Amino acid sequence: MIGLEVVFDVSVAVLLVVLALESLYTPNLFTSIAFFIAFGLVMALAWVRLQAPDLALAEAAVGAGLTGVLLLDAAREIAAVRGVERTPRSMVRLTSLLVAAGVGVALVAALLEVPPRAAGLAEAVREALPLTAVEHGVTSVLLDFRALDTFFETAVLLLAVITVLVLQAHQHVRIIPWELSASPVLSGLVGLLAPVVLVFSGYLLWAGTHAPGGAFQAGVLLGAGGILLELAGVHTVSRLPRRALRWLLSLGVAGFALLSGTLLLAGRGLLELPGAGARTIVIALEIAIAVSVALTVVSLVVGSNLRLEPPEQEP
Amino acid sequence: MDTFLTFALTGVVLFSLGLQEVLARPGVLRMLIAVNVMGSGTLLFFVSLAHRHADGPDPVPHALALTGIVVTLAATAAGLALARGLHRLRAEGSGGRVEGGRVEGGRSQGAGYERGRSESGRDEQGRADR
Amino acid sequence: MVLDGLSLLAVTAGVLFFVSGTLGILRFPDVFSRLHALTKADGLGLGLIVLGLALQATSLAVIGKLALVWIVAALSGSTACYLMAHFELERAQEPHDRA
Amino acid sequence: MSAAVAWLIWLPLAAAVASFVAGAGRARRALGLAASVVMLLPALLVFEAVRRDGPQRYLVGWPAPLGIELRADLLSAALVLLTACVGLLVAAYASASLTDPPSQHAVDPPAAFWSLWLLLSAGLNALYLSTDLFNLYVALEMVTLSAIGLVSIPGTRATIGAALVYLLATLVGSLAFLFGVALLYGAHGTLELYELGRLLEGGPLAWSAMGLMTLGIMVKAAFFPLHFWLPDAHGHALPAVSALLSGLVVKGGFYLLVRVWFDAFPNVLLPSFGLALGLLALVGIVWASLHAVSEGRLKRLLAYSTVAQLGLMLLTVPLAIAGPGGGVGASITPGVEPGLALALSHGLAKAALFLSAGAFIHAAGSDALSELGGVARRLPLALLAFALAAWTLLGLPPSGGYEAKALFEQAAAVGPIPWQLVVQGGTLLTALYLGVALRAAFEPAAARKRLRAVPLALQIPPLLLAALAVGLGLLPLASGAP
Repeated sequence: MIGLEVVFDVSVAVLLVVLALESLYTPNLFTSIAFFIAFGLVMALAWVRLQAPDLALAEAAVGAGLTGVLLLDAAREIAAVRGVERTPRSMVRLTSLLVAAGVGVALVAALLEVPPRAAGLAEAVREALPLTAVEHGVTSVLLDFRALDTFFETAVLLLAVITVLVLQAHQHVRIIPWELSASPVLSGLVGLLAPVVLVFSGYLLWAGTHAPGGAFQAGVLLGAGGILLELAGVHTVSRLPRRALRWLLSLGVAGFALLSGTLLLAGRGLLELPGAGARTIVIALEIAIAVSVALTVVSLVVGSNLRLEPPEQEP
Repeated sequence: MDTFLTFALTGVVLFSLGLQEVLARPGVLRMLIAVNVMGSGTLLFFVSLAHRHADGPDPVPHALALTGIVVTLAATAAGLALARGLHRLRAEGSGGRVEGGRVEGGRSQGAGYERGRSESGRDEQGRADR
Repeated sequence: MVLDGLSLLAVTAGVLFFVSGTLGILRFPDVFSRLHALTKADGLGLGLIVLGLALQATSLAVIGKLALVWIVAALSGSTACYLMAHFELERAQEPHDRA
Repeated sequence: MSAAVAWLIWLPLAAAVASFVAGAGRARRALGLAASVVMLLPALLVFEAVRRDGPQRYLVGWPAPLGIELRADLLSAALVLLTACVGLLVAAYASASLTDPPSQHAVDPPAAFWSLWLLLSAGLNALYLSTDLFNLYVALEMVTLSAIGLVSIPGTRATIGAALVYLLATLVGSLAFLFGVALLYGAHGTLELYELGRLLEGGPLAWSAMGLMTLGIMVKAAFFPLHFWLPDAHGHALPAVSALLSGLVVKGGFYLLVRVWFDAFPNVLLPSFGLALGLLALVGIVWASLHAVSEGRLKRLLAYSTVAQLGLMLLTVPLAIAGPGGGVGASITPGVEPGLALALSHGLAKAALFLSAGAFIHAAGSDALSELGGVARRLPLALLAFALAAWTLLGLPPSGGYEAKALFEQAAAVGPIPWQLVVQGGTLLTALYLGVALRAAFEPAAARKRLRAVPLALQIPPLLLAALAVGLGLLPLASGAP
């Protein structure tokens, strides 16, 4: 029955390429975004085929969901007015085709040289796993072996939010006015879903230590719940006082800074987790990251300076 | 044609497709879509490398791809905010009053934020604040 | 063996409903009928597939999770359908201001 | 001693969070300034440690293949010190020039400067110290996104447009870099730079990985011909931001190219690659210098000058390839000294030029060269800074630039191609466009033109930077081989 798996893989691969082609080459922008969202979902399927459930969770929530929402909202504001699509001149399209084809051929040649049977760092991780605080390979790599990557990643998220908030302060980015009147059906659904989202993201966070899941997936899910609430007119994030919002947004980086600061003072490496209590540290760190990711997600999509009350003076 | 080769090739194809569309310089939104397709292709290639061993995949590329997804999201979100900002400025520049956004005085025309700039509003505020 | 046959049957039926939903989108003239076709067919299709998988499930927890997947999908699907229909109804009445 | 390496990364990140969260604008400014001052200490400690007893290694957590290691050799320690020095003085200038309007938004644009600057310096330090390729990719993203945030602070149509072009270009660049990293991981199962250097041999995989990574770095460092986004980004941003971008961010790209070419692909490097890069640099120098001469606005002139000076810096690559190879453990990649000397002197000088340009624009109210008349008499200190910095870029005797030129002479004498002629030509062109700028400043002020007074606090930092640039020549960097 091996043939069936290959058939499934090849069909997912072909579907991915077809959706990418559709998304890149349809004239209408909204159709292009719709195909991009479908592409994101099939991408999640590809991650499942590659036995990477963590990535499938993240891809479905981030790749298809969040990026799709951001694109649709930007397209609604930009394309609606301009409408006409600037079709690139044929000369430019030809040269770009040649360059891309050249790169593609070079990469295929390189791919043929990649050894088909190699374990990479799989054994090294498996041997060192018992020494870490978590049992799940991906989470141990993210928060123990390569914790510096994740530290920088939370800083990158903070940077994105700062840039977006600076633009919102200029009133350049009109916050989505959500003409949607909070219809009873929507608030009914949100009323039902909010607790489920909360419990499920808590579960995802906890499961991260021994099964697929973890801080980022839980954070994005929590963020999606936050967006749903904002949509239904329950303004949670946009009503936060500015100082509290800034605290929560930078919680991920602050958590890492606090942890690594104490480790350095204790004479250990920058992110060399201590043997005892490492598990609680990792869980605390994951909660901090999840909260900051959730707030970042909501701020990126809904925007946080929907000042309903007059701007209060900072102390 | 095992799983590794199938998805590695798809990664290469997606990367080249995205690169081709970016170099063709369509509108900003399409370029961001193309960049996301490129990113997905790159990460797909990276993770397919983890699947070349009989007993279980190598978790390192999975963790790196997760970081890659989050970094691509951050960059795309910043890009989209900039694109919307540029669009509104163009709309404002061409005289179209912007409904909804609070446009006070010369503020959104680009306050240089430098103390004592020529805009009158800026000077008092700066001096009052010292 | 009987279980495998049953779940195979359920899953194929589910897939058939999905296909009919997609056909509905392609063939039907306006937004409302498309929404109708899509939500009904996909909701039921997913239910059948979940049923088929539940038969193969080893533990009760898996069945519980599958049921949760189905309920949430059906709920959000129908809400989205309602919102789109509601928005379309409003938009259809007032003249088109934007392209 | 090597713990100082860790403080170099921890300090800016912790300070960035503190200044982001701080309430009042003044508190943010104070935190930003304090952090920039304190950053000097670990930078000096690391530089001293490297100069005294060779490269420093530091384990962040787990050892190499699994974990991430930091390594500071002379090249990275010198550039980290440059980042700290230029950063401190630019921070001093920014705290004097940026206003603190009462906070009305989640993030008020001028207050964002501080957390963005600190995150930029954290990214740069990580870029200079990390030996893990994927970690370098994330550090590159940190540097790029903070630079884009800094450019878009004023919120004018020009800055946001420039930031958008900057983002799109560098996004493609970082994905190309990431694909190269993926190829290398696929081939050898490790991401550690020096380990890969030992394992990698020539072949389609190594060449395409090197090609992709080089393309990515060239876009991010604005090497000719992929520099199209730089003139707008550096030309329209706030003077303090342009000083940071031209002085520091551009050096990160140069450093990464040198590190990847000489430490990750030593056995893959062919002299023809160096020749190709040298020719590109040559065309770039001429092209950018001509643009600079014909440029009507001061900051864009300086931005094009950055592209030209980058071309000069790149000339060290063909020289190093042709030059005598050194042992792997050498405290600095052999043959790179000329490029490093030029990078340091250009970093200090260009930051001084942009800050003094900021003082000029502050007085004249506009960036156009035609409007700068009479500035020379009103702002003697700023003009002195501008002149001293120009003195360094021209490589006249006592300055750091002179040291760099001397090193280029020594290296080129050995190699087959007379690259030092290109260096001299480049310097001549530099004289041309800096002359254009100076002449505009010495023009008699137009009758009705009223120049605004410029506080001393805006003139001191550029003067100090220019003095440092000239003082660099006195250090034994050139003469004694480290």
